[in-house]
Amino acid sequence: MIPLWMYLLVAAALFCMGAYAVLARRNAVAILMGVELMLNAVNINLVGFWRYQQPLNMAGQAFAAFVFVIAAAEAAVGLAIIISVYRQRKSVIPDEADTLKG
Amino acid sequence: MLELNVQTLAFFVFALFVLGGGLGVITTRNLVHGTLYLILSLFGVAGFFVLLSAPFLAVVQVLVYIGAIAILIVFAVMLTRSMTSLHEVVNRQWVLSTIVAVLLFVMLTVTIILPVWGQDGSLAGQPVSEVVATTTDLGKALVDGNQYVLPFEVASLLLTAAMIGAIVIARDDE
Amino acid sequence: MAVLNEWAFIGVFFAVAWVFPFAPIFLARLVAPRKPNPIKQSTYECGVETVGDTWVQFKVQYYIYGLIFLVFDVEMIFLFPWAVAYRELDFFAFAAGFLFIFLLADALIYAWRKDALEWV
Amino acid sequence: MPELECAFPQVVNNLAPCLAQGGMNADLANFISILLGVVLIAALPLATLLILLVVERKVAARVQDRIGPNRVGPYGLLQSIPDALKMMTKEDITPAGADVFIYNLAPIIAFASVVLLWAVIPFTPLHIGADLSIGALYLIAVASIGTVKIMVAGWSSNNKYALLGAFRTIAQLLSYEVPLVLALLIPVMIAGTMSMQGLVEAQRGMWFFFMAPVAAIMFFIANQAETGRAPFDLLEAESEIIAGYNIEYSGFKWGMFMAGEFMHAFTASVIFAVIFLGGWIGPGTDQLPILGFVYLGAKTVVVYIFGLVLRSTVPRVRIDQLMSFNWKFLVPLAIINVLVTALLLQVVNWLGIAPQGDAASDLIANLPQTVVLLLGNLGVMGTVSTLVRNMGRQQRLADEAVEADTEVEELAHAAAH
Repeated sequence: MIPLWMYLLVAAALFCMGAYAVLARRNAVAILMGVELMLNAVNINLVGFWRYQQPLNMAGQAFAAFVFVIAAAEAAVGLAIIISVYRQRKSVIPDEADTLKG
Repeated sequence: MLELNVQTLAFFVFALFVLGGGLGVITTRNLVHGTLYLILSLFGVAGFFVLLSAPFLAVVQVLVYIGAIAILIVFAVMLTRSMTSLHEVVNRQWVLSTIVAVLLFVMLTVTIILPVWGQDGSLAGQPVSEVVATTTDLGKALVDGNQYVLPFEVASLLLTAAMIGAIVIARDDE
Repeated sequence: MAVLNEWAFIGVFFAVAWVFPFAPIFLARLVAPRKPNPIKQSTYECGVETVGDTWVQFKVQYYIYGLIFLVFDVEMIFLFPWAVAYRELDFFAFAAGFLFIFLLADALIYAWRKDALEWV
Repeated sequence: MPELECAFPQVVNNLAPCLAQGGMNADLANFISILLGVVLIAALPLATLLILLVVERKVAARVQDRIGPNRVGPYGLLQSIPDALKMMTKEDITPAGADVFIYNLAPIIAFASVVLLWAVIPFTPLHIGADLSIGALYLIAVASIGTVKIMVAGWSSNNKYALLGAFRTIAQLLSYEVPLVLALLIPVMIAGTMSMQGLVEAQRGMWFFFMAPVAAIMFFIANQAETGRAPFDLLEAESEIIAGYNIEYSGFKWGMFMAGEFMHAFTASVIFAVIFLGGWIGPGTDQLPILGFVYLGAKTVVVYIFGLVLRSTVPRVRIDQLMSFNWKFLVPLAIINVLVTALLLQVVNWLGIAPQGDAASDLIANLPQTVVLLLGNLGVMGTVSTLVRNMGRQQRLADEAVEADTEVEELAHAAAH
């Protein structure tokens, strides 16, 4: 089988891509996509370690399932905020949404 | 060294999907294309889950990410018209961000590679057993009072809260 | 290994499935006439010139439906393992599942009360 | 390794070991057998498609008191061939401003996503593409790829109608996927497995249609909506959004969307037959597995024809009615149905009437739990129909009151003049 470290390496690369998108992209939707990439990298790691270290313990799969929930909730609320901010300010660029007053 | 078989081939194909899709997401100007790249990347991750003997998660990955989250992202892109209104892809701190991301990657690579450095590469990190827990086991664990029943309920609560919150935020109240 | 063989089948299926629609489209490309001109290629709108940007702004209601769907979809991650194991489980599992579904039904009732389910 | 008999009928089921026995590399033999299986199974829906196109039009014609296609071949049975040829020679127009790569990708996804469903359909006890442990979820996951094709087609056409149509279609598909999945949960719960072969095996004693009629009917309705059939064909509401998301497509690309749609409707019937009507179950399948094809085919045809007749008789619903029907009726009902079935299964457990071991494939041994489940389902149906009737009556009375009021006002108005 493929050694574990190769999965981890791909996951690390994916995580860094996500991190770059979050830090550097200007569009809020793109930032959210970056977050999704990072969460997926986490999931690869969780399932990888589960398969290679503890395949009979359900922790890895259960945690991966909970990560799905987090990802869904984050996407739902995050995109709702983006839509709402766009309505108020006609902009999807977080740098420009700099007042706390709505 | 790595033996060349179907599994290895599949791994590299999926790795190509994952990383190629990821690259697309971070570079593309058009956000609808970005979503398609995201779908490609997440499809690759689903392939990884199959190779890691977690078919249930693989299918759920397709169901949730490609069937729901990607569609939601496209809805948001269309609702905000953000694929046409942007001229710059990156913000002012992109140089710094690149440095941070690359450094992070180097650091992670070193941490991952160091423990297996010098060992026989094909042995490093082989699975401890061929027997793998099934979906039924996952179902049992999720409602087992000693295992995950509390997170199980909390997940439901979180989803409910997210849905109510998102409806309140997104709706037009004027 | 037998299990992975099943998935190898699915993998090959994914690789081959797109050939079936691609082949006739490709054949048609060889056979069919191709004489494009600007009028033929213009956007179809019942004979009228199309006005403005195609990507007009959409109603937020689409997003709300997508959102409720997403929540129910994620719920499946937990309900399917629960259902598969259900016959081997006791009444506690029913109670846990009941609470889980009940909490989500709450969200649906909220959306209903707030008229978020209406097509406006 | 034991000697295998590699004569004609056996070689079909043991191709890989037989090839390996002939001295071929094991991996290569395996690959060839898989590839052959894939091609065979993918060719099946394509072959049925040619028949479907005629059947569809013939049945619709008969329902509407017409004859239907009757020129090509006996009774017009070969009509699909000139249709395909005509489509092939049509000019293929790419609209200006379209996103060309994605525009061409969409019809391919549309067709492939339906063909992919056939990978997990069990035809006989022996013949199935891949008996995945999560087969039932695989069906849902592949079907959800279908929404991507619509989004992609609508967006890349650079046409307002296409985009609007795509959005409406996606809203419909997403909405109806919820009751579909919740209905699918119930057979999974009763059978205790998601493998398609396992789901069929679990129906040896009793079809799930009788154990869970509410889920079956809901699954059928949601499937009609998912495939854009019967009262739910808003995807191509010609009078409103001029054919919707695929408006800019022409020639064979358009043909792929249509073929995909026809095939999806048929595939949905197959899936219904497999999950609720016992699939290949029938007398004599143990001795002669190939009979399973016949049984599955017969069951499928019944479901399919029913859908066709429904399609050509009922009028199209409005989109707000469509959404209300789903979110305010089907989804709550599906949730209640899941809870009721879960409770009933606990009751079955508690009474100890669930058939054990070999008895599971026995009709008599299955009767007690079937009766419990059926009564529960009938209870749900009765309660729901009473509720709906009462609400409908109240609504009607309220409407009539309003109407009477306006009439009185109009009369008073007229009298004043």
